[in-house]
Amino acid sequence: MASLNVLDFEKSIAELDENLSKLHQIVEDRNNPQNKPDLAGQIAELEEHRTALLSALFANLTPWDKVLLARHVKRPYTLDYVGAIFEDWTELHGDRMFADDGAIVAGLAKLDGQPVAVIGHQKGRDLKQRQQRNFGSARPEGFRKAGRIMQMAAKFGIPVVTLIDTAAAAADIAADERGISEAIARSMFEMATLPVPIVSIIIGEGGSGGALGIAVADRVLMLEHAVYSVIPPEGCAAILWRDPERKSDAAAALNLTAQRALELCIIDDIVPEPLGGAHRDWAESAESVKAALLQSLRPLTGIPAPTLVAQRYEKFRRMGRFTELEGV
Amino acid sequence: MASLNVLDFEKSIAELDENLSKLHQIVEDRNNPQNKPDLAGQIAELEEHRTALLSALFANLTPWDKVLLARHVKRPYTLDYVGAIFEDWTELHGDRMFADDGAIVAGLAKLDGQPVAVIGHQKGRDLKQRQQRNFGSARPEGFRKAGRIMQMAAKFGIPVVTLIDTAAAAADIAADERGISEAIARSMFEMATLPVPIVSIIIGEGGSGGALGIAVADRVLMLEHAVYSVIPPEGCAAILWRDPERKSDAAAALNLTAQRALELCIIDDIVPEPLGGAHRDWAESAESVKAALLQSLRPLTGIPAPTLVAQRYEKFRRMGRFTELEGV
Amino acid sequence: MPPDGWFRRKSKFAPAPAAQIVAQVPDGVAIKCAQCSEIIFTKDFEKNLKVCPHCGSHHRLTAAERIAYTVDEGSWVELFANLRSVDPLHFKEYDSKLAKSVQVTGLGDGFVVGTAAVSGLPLVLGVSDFRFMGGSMGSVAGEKVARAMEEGIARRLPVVLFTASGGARMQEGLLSLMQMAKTSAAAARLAEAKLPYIVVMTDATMAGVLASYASLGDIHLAEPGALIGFAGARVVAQATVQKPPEDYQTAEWQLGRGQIDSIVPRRDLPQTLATLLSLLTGRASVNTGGLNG
Amino acid sequence: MPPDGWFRRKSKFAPAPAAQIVAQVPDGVAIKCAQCSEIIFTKDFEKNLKVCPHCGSHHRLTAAERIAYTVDEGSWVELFANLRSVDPLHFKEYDSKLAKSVQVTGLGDGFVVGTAAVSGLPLVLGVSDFRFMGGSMGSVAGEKVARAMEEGIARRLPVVLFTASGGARMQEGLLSLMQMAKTSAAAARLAEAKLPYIVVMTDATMAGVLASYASLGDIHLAEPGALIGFAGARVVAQATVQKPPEDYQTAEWQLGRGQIDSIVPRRDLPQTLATLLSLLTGRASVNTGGLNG
Ligand SMILES: [Zn+2]
Ligand SMILES: [Zn+2]
Repeated sequence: MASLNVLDFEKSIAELDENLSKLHQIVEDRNNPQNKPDLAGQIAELEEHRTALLSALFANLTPWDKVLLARHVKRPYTLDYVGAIFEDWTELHGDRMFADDGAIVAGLAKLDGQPVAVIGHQKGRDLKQRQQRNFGSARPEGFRKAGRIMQMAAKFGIPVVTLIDTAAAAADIAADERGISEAIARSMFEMATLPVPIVSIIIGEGGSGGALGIAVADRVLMLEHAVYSVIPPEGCAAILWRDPERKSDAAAALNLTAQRALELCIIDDIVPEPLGGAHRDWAESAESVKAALLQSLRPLTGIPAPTLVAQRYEKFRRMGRFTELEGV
Repeated sequence: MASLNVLDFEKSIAELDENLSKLHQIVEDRNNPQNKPDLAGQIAELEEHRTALLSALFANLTPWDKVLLARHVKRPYTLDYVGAIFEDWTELHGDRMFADDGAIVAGLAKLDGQPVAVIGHQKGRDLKQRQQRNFGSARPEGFRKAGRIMQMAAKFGIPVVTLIDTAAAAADIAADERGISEAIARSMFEMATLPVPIVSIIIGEGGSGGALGIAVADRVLMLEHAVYSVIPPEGCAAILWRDPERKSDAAAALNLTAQRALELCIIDDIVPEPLGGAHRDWAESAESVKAALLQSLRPLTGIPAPTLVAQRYEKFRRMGRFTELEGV
Repeated sequence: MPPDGWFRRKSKFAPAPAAQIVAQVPDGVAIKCAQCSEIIFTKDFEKNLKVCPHCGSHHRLTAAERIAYTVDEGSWVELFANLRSVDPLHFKEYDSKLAKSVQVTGLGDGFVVGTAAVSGLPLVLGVSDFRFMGGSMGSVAGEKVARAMEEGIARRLPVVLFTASGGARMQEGLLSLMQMAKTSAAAARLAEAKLPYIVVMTDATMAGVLASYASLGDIHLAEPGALIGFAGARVVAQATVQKPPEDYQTAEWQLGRGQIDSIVPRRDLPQTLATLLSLLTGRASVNTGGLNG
Repeated sequence: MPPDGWFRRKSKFAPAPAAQIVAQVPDGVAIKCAQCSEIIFTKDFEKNLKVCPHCGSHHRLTAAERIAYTVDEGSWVELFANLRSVDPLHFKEYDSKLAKSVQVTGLGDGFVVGTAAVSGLPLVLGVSDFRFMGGSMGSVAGEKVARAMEEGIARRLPVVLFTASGGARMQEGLLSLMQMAKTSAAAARLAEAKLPYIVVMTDATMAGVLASYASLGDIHLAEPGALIGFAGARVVAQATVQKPPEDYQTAEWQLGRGQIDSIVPRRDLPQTLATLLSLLTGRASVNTGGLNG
């Protein structure tokens, strides 16, 4: 782990990691095969300490810590999962009307030998990628591409998997000009009646309509440290306290963690991350996501389409909390 | 009829019209009620002569004359017919994605008390209108608006009427950028299976894909002097003879008249125009078109949708001329 | 999904919220139009359906005014009036804001649903009241929109919704966000039932509401000058380098962007709705006399 | 709908038509790439599937070459080979042009249809040969496209069409134009039957063909550098003030405009098709060995 991209609360871990890596370096030094010091005991001790520290730290993350983890630049992105989880990935481009939006990737692939359509937000890791991907903020074309691929999946009876990782949908004038609102609404509208199984997993940021726009699914999963929110904490703080810096308080108020989302019956399950977060072990993260996808898809396969669609409707129909007065 | 906008072959008629109008002026001169000359005989004679001349002229129009008539700036355009034929016309705008294309108008209205969806190319009569309407050359948004309204009509079981009057679809870079080809193809694709009756009438120019894009109908009609062509005569002449001025020869070669289109089984019927062309009597033209629409729609109403769609498929499926060799 | 108070308005195009109309003359005899600053006698203002007689600005209506201006007299029957918001997240000041909105508006919540008739044509009608926390969509508004559509399906009636909302209601967190999915799914059901769904966008229709049920109508009408857009001015400014055009996020701008079928002045809305309902259902309308006949 | 000879090509992006490759060296030992002007030994050119080893330009293929490069050896069975164009309008020089095209290509018409397999996966395949009057779509091409789709429906097979055409065939007038409707209607039937339809756009795919069956695939692939657009350069120049971008109407430009799913180099096409057919049908492909295995 580079010393860049280390979150504040991760600093003690980073120091331990550095020490550990020094010890490993000494042990593995090939120029000094004879005089190899026996550091096994020291290493084991340090690793034990590291595990304990990580466990303690990650057992007490604040909602704002989770926001930072969800946005972590080393966190695996959609295409990282796609490469690790699926076979025969074939990316498909374009909305057939105006453009190909790099902020949403879509394509066909196989999951454990079975065809699936895969759609997900894609962030960029370096500046160039970020610009090309619009920081993962989808434009109307992205939602329309997603819709096209979902309709294709429906036509051929192929289940759909979506991976959610976006701060928000594009909110610039150009996106508005080309109907970003309509594109999000239409995507939810079509997903609501799509006659094939849909599983969505929030792998990082689940940013309001930009996230929900491709997350109207039969099963909605969240990675352990992902977040899902109606508004970014910064925006919420700006409105509540006229102070975007109070984002940490806002994050707490918004109940945006996977744990709260599950309690509120917004999501169906939490997918465990490696100790210390998904960014520490991409392979283990991918294994975890793959297992969760398979487990979620399996019971959906074989359900007749009308039943599936009716259940999906009921699922979202039930969401919300209110009271009904008597005698009014 | 102003002396502007008079086609060459109409000049003799224009002269007669001028003389007639002078005679009428003398008769109607209110300042001279006492001394009114009896010109009734002269007028009747002139009018008879005019009718004979018109009949003779219009019985021998060349294909190029028809092209000029079809493009006549005084010829009634789609909205002129809409205003005269339908009740409760409610124009609906926009493709719900990018823009509202003025080159195609669309809306709902009643024809003889029955709801219909009405879609048509709209040319402009003055410079400002022409720019706003893009000279009747539809952009992708126009076809997508048309498609949206047709899908709405299908949803509510409302028949569709399209009025065709375009030199061609927009062929500029911007139209290409936004998928003009896809938009035309998609429109035909969707019309092919639209589960409601569709009647199209070519009221002026039927310019290649831009026209056919909204003319995949159960019944395709053409006004007597309208034209329908795979390529504009000028373009054809440019290719054949490298000389756009030989457009008259090209018009003949292309077989673009209503009479030839009927013989080739491309259209179902020819709708008569007033003597001397639709531009001489808008009201009579509208009556003629209205009667033709009603006559065409009536037998289609009540046909079950699958039968209707199957018949429409067979209609276009049969089009084309070729031979099948034996023993190959 | 920003709530009320989030939207900057262009002076030239967007009308001012009704709340900004300041009574300038004692005893409520007259008011001052916040758009053109002209003085309007209250009785002229009311007679003119709260459209400024000087500048044509369409000032916001309460849900009750909207219903009165739209439906046949005596035809309105409210439904689901007993739904009330709760505070599931114990969100800062939500309770007090709710209480204040109830007090100011006299409504149980900001979205009102009922059955009614326009020129004799029956329909399910839903109206959002912008005064109630900026018309924001929480669990109750989402529930009422969904019920309006289900009522349409059950009674085989067209559904007409008047939108006016800043977006999702932040104070209910994800529960609010999910109302976007819920209402969109309900709209999909209504569409499958082949029943007409007409949206009338009024000032302002934004964010989570525009990005869900407001953009899914068979027909989209809008009042002149209504503010209609995805993100508030602040968010747009952050995301965009260039300056927005003068008429950005007005109904007129959205018409040009293909999102709206027709902009209809307030006085013509009942007749336009009647014509469209007649065209889409094949039923004949009747002249019911009075204001909207 | 302009025919062949109508399209100006950009030197940087579009490959030259095979016909323009001039043999520079006697006895056909080598040719000169019309794109980069480098000399290519004929046997290298053939081995490289007629892709220039110097500049990567994908030169046009005959229908026979395309089929040989694409399908499993021995799997090709041609259908409808007995269809021949007639001259219904007695159009200037059409007869002689047809005769010349038949002579040059050895084909009955410019569009070839058959059944075949790719990596063991069965399909209906159609290929346009640009040498035959610029691949223009007359009654025969339209009929064969429609029959290819109907064959797919009858046999429950996916349909893959390689397009290469200047557009509708002017010499058959309206009969040509109607092939746009006919092929689009056939594509609609294929879609209703829920059978995969893959279009592979090759140089050039224009006008009436692009505006009908070529734009209606579930998946659109394209060869690198292929010219793909609505109108020919002359028409575009008349209709547009600004200068087209350097890569205007190339496959790469169309990819950016959202019209193409993927640009696939010629050598990879069989594998890509096999993967897509397997994904869309759920059938497993098999390694059939050889060039395309
Ligand atoms: Zn005013
Ligand atoms: Zn080369």
